[in-house]
Amino acid sequence: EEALRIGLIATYSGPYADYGRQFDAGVALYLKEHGGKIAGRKVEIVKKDTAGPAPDAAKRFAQELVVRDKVKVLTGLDFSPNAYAVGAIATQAKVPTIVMNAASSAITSSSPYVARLSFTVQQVTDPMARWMLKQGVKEAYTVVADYASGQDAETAFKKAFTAGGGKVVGEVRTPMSNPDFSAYVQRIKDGKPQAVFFFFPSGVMPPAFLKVWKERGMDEAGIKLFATGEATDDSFLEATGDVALGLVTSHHYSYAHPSAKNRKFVKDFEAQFGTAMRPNYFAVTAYDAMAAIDLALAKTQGDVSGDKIMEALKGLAFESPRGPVEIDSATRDIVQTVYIRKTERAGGKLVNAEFDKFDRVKDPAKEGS
Amino acid sequence: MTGSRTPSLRTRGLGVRFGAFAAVTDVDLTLEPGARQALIGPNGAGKTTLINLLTGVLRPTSGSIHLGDRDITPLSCDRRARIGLARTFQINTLFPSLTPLSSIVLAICERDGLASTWWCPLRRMTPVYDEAHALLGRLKLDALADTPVSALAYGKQRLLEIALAMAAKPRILLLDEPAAGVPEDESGELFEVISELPQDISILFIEHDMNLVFRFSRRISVLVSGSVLTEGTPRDIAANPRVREVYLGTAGAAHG
Amino acid sequence: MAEMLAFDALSAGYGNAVVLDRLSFSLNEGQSLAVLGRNGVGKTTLLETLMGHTRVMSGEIRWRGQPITRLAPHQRVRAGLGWVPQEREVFPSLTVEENLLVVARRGPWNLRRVYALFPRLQERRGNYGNQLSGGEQQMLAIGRALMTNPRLLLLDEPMEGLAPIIVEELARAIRALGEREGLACIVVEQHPVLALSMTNRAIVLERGTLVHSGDSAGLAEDTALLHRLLGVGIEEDLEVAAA
Amino acid sequence: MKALTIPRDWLPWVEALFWLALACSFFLMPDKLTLLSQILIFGLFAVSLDMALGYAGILTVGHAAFFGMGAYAAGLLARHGWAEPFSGLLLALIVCALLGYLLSYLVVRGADLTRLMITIGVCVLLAELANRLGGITGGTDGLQGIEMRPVFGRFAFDLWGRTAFFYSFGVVLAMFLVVRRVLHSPFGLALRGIHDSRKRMLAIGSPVEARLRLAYCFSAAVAGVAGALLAQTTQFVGIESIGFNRSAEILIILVLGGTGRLYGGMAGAIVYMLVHDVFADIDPQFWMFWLGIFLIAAVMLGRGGIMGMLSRLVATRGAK
Amino acid sequence: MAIVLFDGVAYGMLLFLIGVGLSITMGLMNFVNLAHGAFAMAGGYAASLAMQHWGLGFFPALALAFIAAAVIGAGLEFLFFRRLYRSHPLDQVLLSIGVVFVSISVTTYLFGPSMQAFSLPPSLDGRVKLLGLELGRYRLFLIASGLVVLAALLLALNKTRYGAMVRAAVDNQRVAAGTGIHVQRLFFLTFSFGCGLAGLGGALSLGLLGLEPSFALKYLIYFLIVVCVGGAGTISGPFLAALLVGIVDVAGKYYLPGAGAFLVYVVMVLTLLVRPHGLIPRKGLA
Ligand SMILES: Nc1ncnc2c1ncn2[C@@H]1O[C@H](COP(=O)(O)OP(=O)(O)OP(=O)(O)O)[C@@H](O)[C@H]1O
Ligand SMILES: Nc1ncnc2c1ncn2[C@@H]1O[C@H](COP(=O)(O)OP(=O)(O)OP(=O)(O)O)[C@@H](O)[C@H]1O
Ligand SMILES: CC(C)C[C@H](N)C(=O)O
Ligand SMILES: [Mg+2]
Ligand SMILES: [Mg+2]
Repeated sequence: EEALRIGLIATYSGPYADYGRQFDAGVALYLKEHGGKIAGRKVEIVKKDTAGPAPDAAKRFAQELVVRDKVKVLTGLDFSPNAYAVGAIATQAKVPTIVMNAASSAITSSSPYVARLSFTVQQVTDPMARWMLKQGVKEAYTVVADYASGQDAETAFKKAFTAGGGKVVGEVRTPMSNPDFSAYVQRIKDGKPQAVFFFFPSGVMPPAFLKVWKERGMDEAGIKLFATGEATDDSFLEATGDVALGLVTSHHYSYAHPSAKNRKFVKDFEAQFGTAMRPNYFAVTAYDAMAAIDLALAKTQGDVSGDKIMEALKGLAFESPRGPVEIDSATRDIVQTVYIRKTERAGGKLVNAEFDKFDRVKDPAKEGS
Repeated sequence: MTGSRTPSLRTRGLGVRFGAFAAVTDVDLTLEPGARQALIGPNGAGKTTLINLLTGVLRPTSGSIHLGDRDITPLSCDRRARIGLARTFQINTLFPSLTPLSSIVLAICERDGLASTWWCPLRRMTPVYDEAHALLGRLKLDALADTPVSALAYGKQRLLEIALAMAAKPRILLLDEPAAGVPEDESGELFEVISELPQDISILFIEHDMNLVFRFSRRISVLVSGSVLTEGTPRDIAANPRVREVYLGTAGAAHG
Repeated sequence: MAEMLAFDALSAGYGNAVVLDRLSFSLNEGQSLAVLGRNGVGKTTLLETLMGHTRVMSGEIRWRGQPITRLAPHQRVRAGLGWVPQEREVFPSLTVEENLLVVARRGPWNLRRVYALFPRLQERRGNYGNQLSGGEQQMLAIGRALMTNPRLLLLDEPMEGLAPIIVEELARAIRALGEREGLACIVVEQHPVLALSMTNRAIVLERGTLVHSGDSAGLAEDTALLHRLLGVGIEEDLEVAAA
Repeated sequence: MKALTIPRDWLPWVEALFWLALACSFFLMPDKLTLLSQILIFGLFAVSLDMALGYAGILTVGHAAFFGMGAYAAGLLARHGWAEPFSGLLLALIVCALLGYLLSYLVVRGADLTRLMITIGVCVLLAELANRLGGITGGTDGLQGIEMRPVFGRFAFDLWGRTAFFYSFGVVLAMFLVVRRVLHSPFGLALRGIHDSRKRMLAIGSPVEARLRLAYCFSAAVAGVAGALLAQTTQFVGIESIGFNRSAEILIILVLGGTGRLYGGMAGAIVYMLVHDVFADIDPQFWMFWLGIFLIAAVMLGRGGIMGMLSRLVATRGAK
Repeated sequence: MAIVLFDGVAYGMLLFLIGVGLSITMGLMNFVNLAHGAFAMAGGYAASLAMQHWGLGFFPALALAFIAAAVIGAGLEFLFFRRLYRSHPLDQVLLSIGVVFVSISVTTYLFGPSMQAFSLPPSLDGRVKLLGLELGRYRLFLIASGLVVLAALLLALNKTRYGAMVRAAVDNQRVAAGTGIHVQRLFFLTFSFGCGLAGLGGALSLGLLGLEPSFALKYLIYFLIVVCVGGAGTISGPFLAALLVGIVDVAGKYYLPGAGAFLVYVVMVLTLLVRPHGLIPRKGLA
């Protein structure tokens, strides 16, 4: 029988090469566990590298994958612009597209053939704001990276925080290339807010920010710090080092998630790829994306037509290493648990230890709209 | 010379300083129409600097320059060139990657205001090419018309310097050591060509070769330490003991 | 007398173009040479070849008994060649003094002596290379070559752009150097009479080949030959040099 | 190495052959049409850069400012209801010509490094502006929701990229012919003159700065058209279109092809993007390594890029 | 506010330290060396790995970073760069970009795409009270290092014949060789030295910037700003430019956080419009 071809558009090279590596690992792990097959068919993954945000290339790859490589499903998609650009092809070619990361809310609304298994920025930000309120935080200062996701985080935070009676006392957007955060941190220090919420994409920005935070003695000054889970991305956590200790973050996945399913996932992952690389939220979504395709094809009984698969994906619910997940049948976006975690040292490793959670969180940006 | 004609080019109290160093001070220079005037003086006297002032490469720190009745002091280099002031450079300043032919074509186009034409192909401009060929022929460069300038021997490049200046059909021609590096027989010919230019063109040339200076100039200005030491006919200059002392040495003897 | 420099059937040029065509001549210790010829015959190329800046296709150059055809330019300077390039090519981003000091090598020539030869340079010692008049650059190029304390000075049209009075002084100085200190030179000149008056021997080139080789004095005397070789109307020139 | 010599009269035929071959790639690589369109578009972009860099001698690493501006102009026009393709191109052309003319006042003065930094600065500032005006441009998420009307009202942009290919081919060829004409005009010669010696140009009475401003304005307009083409054929505008990285990439493409040679931009785009595509397909993680080696090899083997190498292999002879 | 000024100066020093090598290879030697970041990265990796795996102290690691980058620079100079000194700057762009691509892939291959862990030695961690201000020790250390490097370079390049020889050889290689300068060796040493400085800067930046394979390209604009705004070919120019950028950036972000990324570039463009040859133009270039 002919192999089932899946197109994986991601970043394999350049500054964000880690994303593609995590995707690959998640996909490979799922396939290995299932004997290289999905719904009884051998699977062939065709990879395309966008080397970062590059919508024109992403769109070209999607088109080639559909027209030339005859893939039945498109997936990957770490950056939102890439996902938006691919969405148009998905609509035109009626190819189901499963977003493995891109976190801009409107991606799923842009095409009926797109479903998302990752998260939206708003989805993880909103619980953080609510949790902070619960802890008695009344005033917060926001710091976000100045790009679409950062702006989304800022808006979502402000909305949830003020709705719950909190007050945003200051906000700042930092440029994407910003080697030194001393000015921003100093400004916060002089403003003495009760707490700070920040959103930075995972990578070099969070550690740079945290280093200055520590250097300025912000904790001693009594200013509390909160963030979304990108700040303590498991991929970068060890390299970030002790400056991350004690930071409270909200996210949908931690490698230290204490469920049986996750323990097995991590164990298998380490067996396969060693301990140098930790599975992070990219890997788990990639793993889940395969599971979703598998389950959907089981529902359609192997029918790979786009409409059938999309129909099958809607309302699909299953147990992921991160906990229970479900694809909202109306929005094709994910519904999942968002955890509140604290960075701790356990067994000599830095981990995000979960200690509180919000169940069945939908993308708040689409609520009521 | 009839005093009634307005001079072509006239400077008043012209001077320029480089920091504390006054390279040219208070120069009043007059160039009559049809002049064949030499500018001589010791090395570093300020001759090239003076030409740079006249052509607008340098801005004077004092004084003014008039072309006919017009004060051209504030005009830029290229404006001055377009109203008829052409020059050659002491150190070759050519278009190394063009050929002599296209260099001249370019100069003619700029002169005729064609060089901003972007819609018409060059090769349709036959009259320009004909003129360029004729000019190259006059300077015996026609055989090299299509050799890249960078591969020309030094002497040929000197000739091209002059050809470029002549292509502009100037009213005033300023030549900075035009014959430097040109062999003697050819430098003679070169100056013949120059002196045969229409009589309404005024020529000022710098030259250290006294044979040429005394043969071709009708008037000589001597510049020393940035100011005019004296001015006069070749005979006067050759006889001037100060000039001999600071510049000519014994070289003027033959022309005395 | 011992041979100082010899070209042995040397062909050289740029890229694929042959400019010097199987050129042979030799020069004895202490002798000076005038290289004459019209524009573009390869005089500069000869000097550049001697300095190692062209492509040698065949033949050999011997300097004091050793073949130097394959030596790098800076090694030739160390072996005793001092070069004054035709277009002066002083270093624009160095001051006059730096231009001189940067190439200085041990020997009788030093800053003081160069300044004594060209007082004008001392006056302008703080100017950068591109803030000099043409003639000052020429002086600097010569001074710079002297600072390398060569045994053989290669002068490519050294008098170009110099005031007559300086030309006289310089010609006298070079002659004196040869006589008193044994500093030989090869002079390329457009003014044959001047060049011949400064040298012992002369060669005339035509399109890269040797068409005459002999005594400078003899050639200077033979007006007809000069005229035939170079086409120069030399009468006036003679007067200049003789004066 | 002996150069192959061809008579100069043949050159136009060689050029025609080149374009014919490009057109034929439609049949030779039918499933790579989108890549081919993008090669054409980047080729045009590189040619526009060549006008500024290779001909006018303005060292710029900020040309994506115009490419991106053209893309946004065409994208926004389509997005706001006027989705006819050619009017988008025209708008991009006009907007970028104006922008280019304005910016030329900053750029034509000064030395090479100054221009380099000013162009980078302006480009980064525009990119930052596009990011700030997220409400209009979509910020880093990109400008979505562009739906172009069919070309000539007949040929809709299809999934296979056929219409996109022919549309791009036609527009790129037309623009290229205009550029070619400009560079073969007296104005083009003046640019080469300025490139060689600004001082001499001034001395023959050339208003050098005005010439350069015009060239820069031309170049900006062509870059804008290229950007608009990309926006229209992908029906999306990413903020990357206007950034420093794209400026740098196009510079690499042009230099690889050879500057100041008219076909350098096209040759560079073809080679760079095909090589990139092949390497990235073979090795999605480390194609950069092979591409790097390729670039190093290209410089070591032949200076002056691909066209430089070609011109050493193939000489022309005959009348002018 | 003094602390803002201090932070700005410290940040400027960092920019100076990682950019100054480029003012040697590009400013002084006129080689458009866009691979500067790759050499800085090499130094950074050398230092960070040596500290992690060999337990080397921070200061010996700095020396190692210099040496490692210089050796790599020397090797590449010997293989590639020396063949292009006289080429068109754009060929140099292509070569150095090729080197950057390769260096990014190689580091990704060897050390993975993600960030290197690094922690400061205790002696440089934390703050000290000085003149009533709480100053970061590491920032103080950066300022001191910057001043030392500045002084050393000024002495080496302006007061010795070496600097003049480099300038002469850059002005005119043919004539420099023809007047006895061993251009090839001179360039080899100078280029390696510039790369070594880059490596040192890369290692010194570890305390503030994250080190990952894209380091090679990420800060390129900053290096270029420092060298070009400062004035290519001088040392004090880039120093001033780095300080200017550092102070403008930090103060701008403190007082006008909304201006964000705009400020530095606006200031850069304005500075260049006012001083087209940089803050301290190199002498002798018309
Ligand atoms: N930019 C500058 N800065 C400082 N001094 C300068 C500059 N340009 C020229 N000078 C000096 O000005 C003086 C006049 O130079 P100029 O070139 O006019 O001399 P010249 O009369 O043409 O001499 P020559 O006959 O040698 O060509 C020289 O002493 C020179 O050193
Ligand atoms: N870089 C070069 N590339 C190619 N050909 C060259 C190059 N330089 C010189 N030539 C050619 O070599 C020949 C000899 O030139 P050379 O400069 O040696 O002549 P010359 O006798 O010194 O002339 P001049 O009296 O004009 O200085 C000329 O025909 C010239 O065109
Ligand atoms: C990988 C992340 C930086 C991607 C980002 N959240 C986006 O959606 O564009
Ligand atoms: Mg002069
Ligand atoms: Mg010569």
